[in-house]
Amino acid sequence: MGTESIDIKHIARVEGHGSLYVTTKDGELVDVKMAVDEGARLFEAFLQGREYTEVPEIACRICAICSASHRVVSTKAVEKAMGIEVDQQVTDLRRLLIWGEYIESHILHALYLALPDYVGHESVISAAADFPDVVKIALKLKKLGNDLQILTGGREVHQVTPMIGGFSAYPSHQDLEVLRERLQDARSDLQVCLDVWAGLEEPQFERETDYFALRRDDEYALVGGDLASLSGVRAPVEDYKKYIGERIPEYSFAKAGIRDGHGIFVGALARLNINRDLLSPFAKSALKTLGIDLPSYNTFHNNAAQLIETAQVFDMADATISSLLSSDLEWHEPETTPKAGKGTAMTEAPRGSLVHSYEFNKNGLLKTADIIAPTTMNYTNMEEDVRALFPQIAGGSKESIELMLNRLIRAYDPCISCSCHVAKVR
Amino acid sequence: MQLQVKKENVYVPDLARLVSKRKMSGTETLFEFEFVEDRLRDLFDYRPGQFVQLSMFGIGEAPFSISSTPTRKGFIELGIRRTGSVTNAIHNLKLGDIVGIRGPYGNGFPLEALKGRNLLFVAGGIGLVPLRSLINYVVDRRSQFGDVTIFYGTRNPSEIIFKDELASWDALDDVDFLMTVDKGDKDWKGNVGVVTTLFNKREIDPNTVALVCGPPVMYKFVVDELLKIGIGRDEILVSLERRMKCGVGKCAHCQIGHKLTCMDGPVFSIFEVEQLQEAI
Amino acid sequence: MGDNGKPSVGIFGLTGCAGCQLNILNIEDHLLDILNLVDITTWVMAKQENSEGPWDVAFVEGSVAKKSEIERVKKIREKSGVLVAIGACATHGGLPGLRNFRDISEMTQIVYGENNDHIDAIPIKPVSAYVDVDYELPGCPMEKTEFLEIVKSLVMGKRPYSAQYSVCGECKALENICLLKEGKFCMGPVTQAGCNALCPSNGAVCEGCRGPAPEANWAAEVKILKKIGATPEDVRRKFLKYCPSVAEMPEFKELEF
Amino acid sequence: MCPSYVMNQGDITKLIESARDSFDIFGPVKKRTKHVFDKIDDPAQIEMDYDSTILSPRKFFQPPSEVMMTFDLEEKSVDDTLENLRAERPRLLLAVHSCDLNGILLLDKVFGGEYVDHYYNIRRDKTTIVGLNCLEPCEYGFCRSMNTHHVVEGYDLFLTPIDGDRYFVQVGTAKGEHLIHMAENLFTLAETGDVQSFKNALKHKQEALPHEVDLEGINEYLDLSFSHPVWDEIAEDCVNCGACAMVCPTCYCYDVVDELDISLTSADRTRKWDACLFQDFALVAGGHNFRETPAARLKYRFYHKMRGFANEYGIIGCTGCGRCTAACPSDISIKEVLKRLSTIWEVPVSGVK
Ligand SMILES: Cc1cc2nc3c(=O)[nH]c(=O)nc-3n(C[C@H](O)[C@H](O)[C@H](O)COP(=O)(O)OP(=O)(O)OC[C@H]3O[C@@H](n4cnc5c(N)ncnc54)[C@H](O)[C@@H]3O)c2cc1C
Ligand code: SF4
Ligand code: SF4
Ligand code: SF4
Repeated sequence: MGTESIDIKHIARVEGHGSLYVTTKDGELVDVKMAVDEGARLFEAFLQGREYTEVPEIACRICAICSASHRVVSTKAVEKAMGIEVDQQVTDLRRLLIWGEYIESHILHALYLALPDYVGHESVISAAADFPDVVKIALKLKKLGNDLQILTGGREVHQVTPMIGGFSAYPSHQDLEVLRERLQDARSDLQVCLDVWAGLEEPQFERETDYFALRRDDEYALVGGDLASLSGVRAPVEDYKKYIGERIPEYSFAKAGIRDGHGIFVGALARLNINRDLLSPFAKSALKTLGIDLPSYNTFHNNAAQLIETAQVFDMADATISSLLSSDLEWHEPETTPKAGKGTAMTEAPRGSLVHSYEFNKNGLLKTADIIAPTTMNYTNMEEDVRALFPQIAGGSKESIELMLNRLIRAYDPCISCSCHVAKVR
Repeated sequence: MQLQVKKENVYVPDLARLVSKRKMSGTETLFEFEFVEDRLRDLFDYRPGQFVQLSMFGIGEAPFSISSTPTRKGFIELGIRRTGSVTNAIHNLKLGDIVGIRGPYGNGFPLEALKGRNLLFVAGGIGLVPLRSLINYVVDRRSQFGDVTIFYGTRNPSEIIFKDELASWDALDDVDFLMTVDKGDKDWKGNVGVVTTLFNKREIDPNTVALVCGPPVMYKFVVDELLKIGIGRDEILVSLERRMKCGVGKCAHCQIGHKLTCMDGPVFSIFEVEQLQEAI
Repeated sequence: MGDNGKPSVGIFGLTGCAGCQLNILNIEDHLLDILNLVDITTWVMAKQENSEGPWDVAFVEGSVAKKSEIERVKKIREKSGVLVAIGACATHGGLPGLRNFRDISEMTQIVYGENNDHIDAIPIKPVSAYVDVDYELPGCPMEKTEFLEIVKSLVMGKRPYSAQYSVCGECKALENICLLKEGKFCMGPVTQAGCNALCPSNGAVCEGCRGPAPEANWAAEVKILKKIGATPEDVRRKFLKYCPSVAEMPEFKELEF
Repeated sequence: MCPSYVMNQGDITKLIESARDSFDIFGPVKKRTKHVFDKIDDPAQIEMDYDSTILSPRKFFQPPSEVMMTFDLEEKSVDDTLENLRAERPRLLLAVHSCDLNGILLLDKVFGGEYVDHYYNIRRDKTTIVGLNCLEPCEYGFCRSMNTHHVVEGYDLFLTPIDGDRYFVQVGTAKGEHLIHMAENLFTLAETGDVQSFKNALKHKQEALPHEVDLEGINEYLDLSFSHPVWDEIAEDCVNCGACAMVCPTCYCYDVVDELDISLTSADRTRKWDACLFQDFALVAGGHNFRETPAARLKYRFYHKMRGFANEYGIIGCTGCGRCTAACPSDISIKEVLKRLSTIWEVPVSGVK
């Protein structure tokens, strides 16, 4: 035996470029390094000096997969900094946009990127031949999510309509009705996916860690609310820095989230754990179908959690559309004036908590930006999970170890392009 | 004269089959098509100088002058240079493959007016393709015309097309055929020089109709020579090329000033061309 | 060709947001049809097993933003028959190219603090700055329709259709109210069409993400924008927002703001 | 001659209700700050008192994009779409101003003639047009200068507002008469007093619409200024965006592309609006562009409208609707250009080349 290394260059089926380097000695784990190979883009730096109206448009280009979340949270941070209020219609439209993103992103991740592992395929492309029906349903659901984003945001990736103070265009009542019907019809499709997932076997791997997510008392928190942890933290989002620290691994372009020297976990499983008392009817039944006990400390459950959240979002989207249908949807030009100020907003992107925090001068030009994306927050935790899982799989062949490590990382739904422009070190 | 085979939708092509393919040069091939429907083979009539719109289904449609002569019926020949999507696809056709053809369109050469007249053909490069139709027409109905002279020039010997036919015209007693290349090669024994140099070799009667076709750069020089001889501007006929989408005067791409190349042309007199600013 | 006689395709990401690759996955209605036409042998974002090439067609997303990517894009070029740059980052440098106009080491410091030696950031350039590109699908992100068009065309041996005019042409055909006339700084007049005037159709100005239209009359656009109140700095920023490569163009350098 | 009628202006919504079973109905509706011709689902949407629309009614007869035929690449067969067009519901197009009626008459000439374009003509035949007289000038139009403020044909019914609350209704065709029968109770036969009101309205119109451009000698001054530097000057501001051509009631040029189905087994041949301003409009294989510079293309649009149409069809191809001016991002005004050209007499002109 002796020193051996397992290098997973380019972790596949994730967004962006990441690599995992594991060093072992005599079968024992010595070192784990996850490296983000993505080129550094320096968003927080070049945002400086840009006008407040274009900050969200620029910031959403950090990551396409969560562009809607970035867009909305960035917009909110700007609005907070300038004291801009929006009406219920605008709030609803933003929520609906986010629901669309959830459906699209969760289906993409759970069914296109993670599922192939469970059914012994290298990709959804090869799986399509063996499971054409599931793949077709997945495509249909994903499209539904995208169509919600198109309806509210103008485009499925990097939306065009959201603006500071409102939207540049509103959907019509008729378009909303159509989508509501499609959502209704798609429930059975989602149920098929849940049933399929229920038949899969998740790897047994438990490791309790610090789960963080938003929490509000009136609904399952995906937008709005306080920062909360399963261990009982509850604080206004402005205090995020107290709980989420960052380190800069010298082997990576990305910064890594850290709290008291260990990792934190954000994402679907964290949300489900923290908000498990607020599940909607469809989500409750989904939870039951999948037979997961909450709280769960099995990272691999994150994918199942995504499907449960999809069911949750189906119910929330239905409610939001009802609310929108009862408003006039009469478009009006959002008019805003710049003001000096600071604003921090946090949201739950599909893959976890996302913070944007800005400061503007009196002309509305950005002075400083601090952006922490979910994958950054999860970074340390991923490495810790690798350490914890390793002994469990160490006996297998190199291929099987590699596959399990890949699967573990993929379970996080990491978005590596996102994680490379993270907050300042403190 | 209405030559168009009557049908309801003028834009819908009729199916035609590739029956032969003759490579003429590195980039040009002569394609022979016949209509799939027997009826059309007899019905399809045209005048030299007219063109058809050829469809490569799914790729596009493009205009091509008919190179065959209506005096030899049953098929259509098109000489096509490989330049883009449609022409590439045509070159890739195999015998028996089906294309779409509609037409003929355009005015063609004014056959009635040419009867009994002396004719001088001046062709440059692929410009011979449309002129060939009229040349063969004249050859087939030789008695209806006066003196016939043909000047043909290409850039180099490898670009000479219709070699067999050139030889057959050359062999005719009542046709005066001359050719030249801009630049010869080691095997080339004929004339060297641009096509206008051929004017020094023959005395052309001013009472002649000149039919000119070639690349845009050629026109000016040839026309100057013809005017020097004393041929009237209205008796110098050229065939113009323009971007064309419909062939029937609707899409406006081939509009030059107030004329449509597809309807009023492609054959124009130099007088008309000079009236039309920006024509060549 | 792939094993099955279909053209082999590689999809690659350089520095970017993965949005253009995601937009391929977003072609839900035709994703399976695409797989019938071509054999995707490499696509790290969607596949576990990836070939090392060669590929008949390579689609490259993202800009060249670090030294190692120069070598990488050259390798891809070497092993590919046709190379298609997809998205604004690959075709024009993209929005992150905003950093080109500031001091990189200062910015690295802003983001990563003192401890930043390992950050390998070079001025952002489009793929064509380093290798020959056969086709470009601009836009942030690239248009799904244009992607489909190029796949179909390449398989059929046809030149893909691309509009040789600016966004306004599409915008007007869609009967939108002109935003410039409402005093908003729209880049439509000088931006390459092909997005079906997406932003103006949604009431938002064109930000120019698809890069300059053929023969774009920049001087006239500058004049229009200034007439409705843009400062020279506003205009400059608009022109360069998604297309840092524009800054290198002589026509741009000659432009008076 | 068919008698004339009068109707209450407010009854236009009732007319819409009555016609609904027989037609798809279109008319001017509000789009943010402007108007567009659009489908009228709720009669209250119609705004008879509109200035101009963004696009002209051309879009109804030659839509921005249409599939002309479909090819089955395997069977090698061609299927055109004329049958589908014939099967479409008849349309009723409401409140078309005189300039636009004249525009339609011009398009009729283009799409008729030796080779009939059935795509256009089927739609045209299936459309009933109710014209509307403008008694006040619109923001950008100069119809009186182009003599398009009158119409003698091209409408099925023609409404002229009289007495502030009624329309004087002229019947142009049997189709128009059918429409009257469809909602008989809304129309009453015009009486002498109504005819007088109609005349008053026309007189008011004569006074209200300005005559701004002198077309006397337009052919000559266009011919003589072909090489004039004025074109380069105007081109400096032109962004070649083609907006002017898109909105114009008499621009009709189009591009044709074959669009393959994703399975590559069938393809649509589609035509879409094109514009002579676009770079590749006159580009041919081998890269030769017959109108290489933006200035050449801008100039061509003017010449085709003003000279080309006149030669081909005996009338100028501009109706003075002003849409191109309204649409031009650079505010290039065709009216001003014409005015300017007409003054070129005073400066040395360069002759025909
Ligand atoms: C009246 C007439 C007669 C012609 N006769 C011949 C002939 O006998 N032999 C020959 O080889 N070529 C001829 N041409 C030119 C031929 O039409 C073009 O070479 C052909 O259109 C190129 O199409 P492509 O798709 O291969 O090229 P691309 O460059 O891919 O062209 C795309 C499209 O552009 C248009 N286009 C491009 N070039 C031209 C052009 N020169 N003329 C018209 N439209 C063009 C076509 O609509 C075509 O579909 C003629 C053109 C005209 C107008
Ligand atoms: S809104 Fe923008 S794209 Fe549309 S016509 Fe106006 S300038 Fe052009
Ligand atoms: S309108 Fe402009 S910014 Fe919007 S997608 Fe098109 S090119 Fe990009
Ligand atoms: S050229 Fe302008 S004014 Fe004349 S008809 Fe066309 S759009 Fe109207």
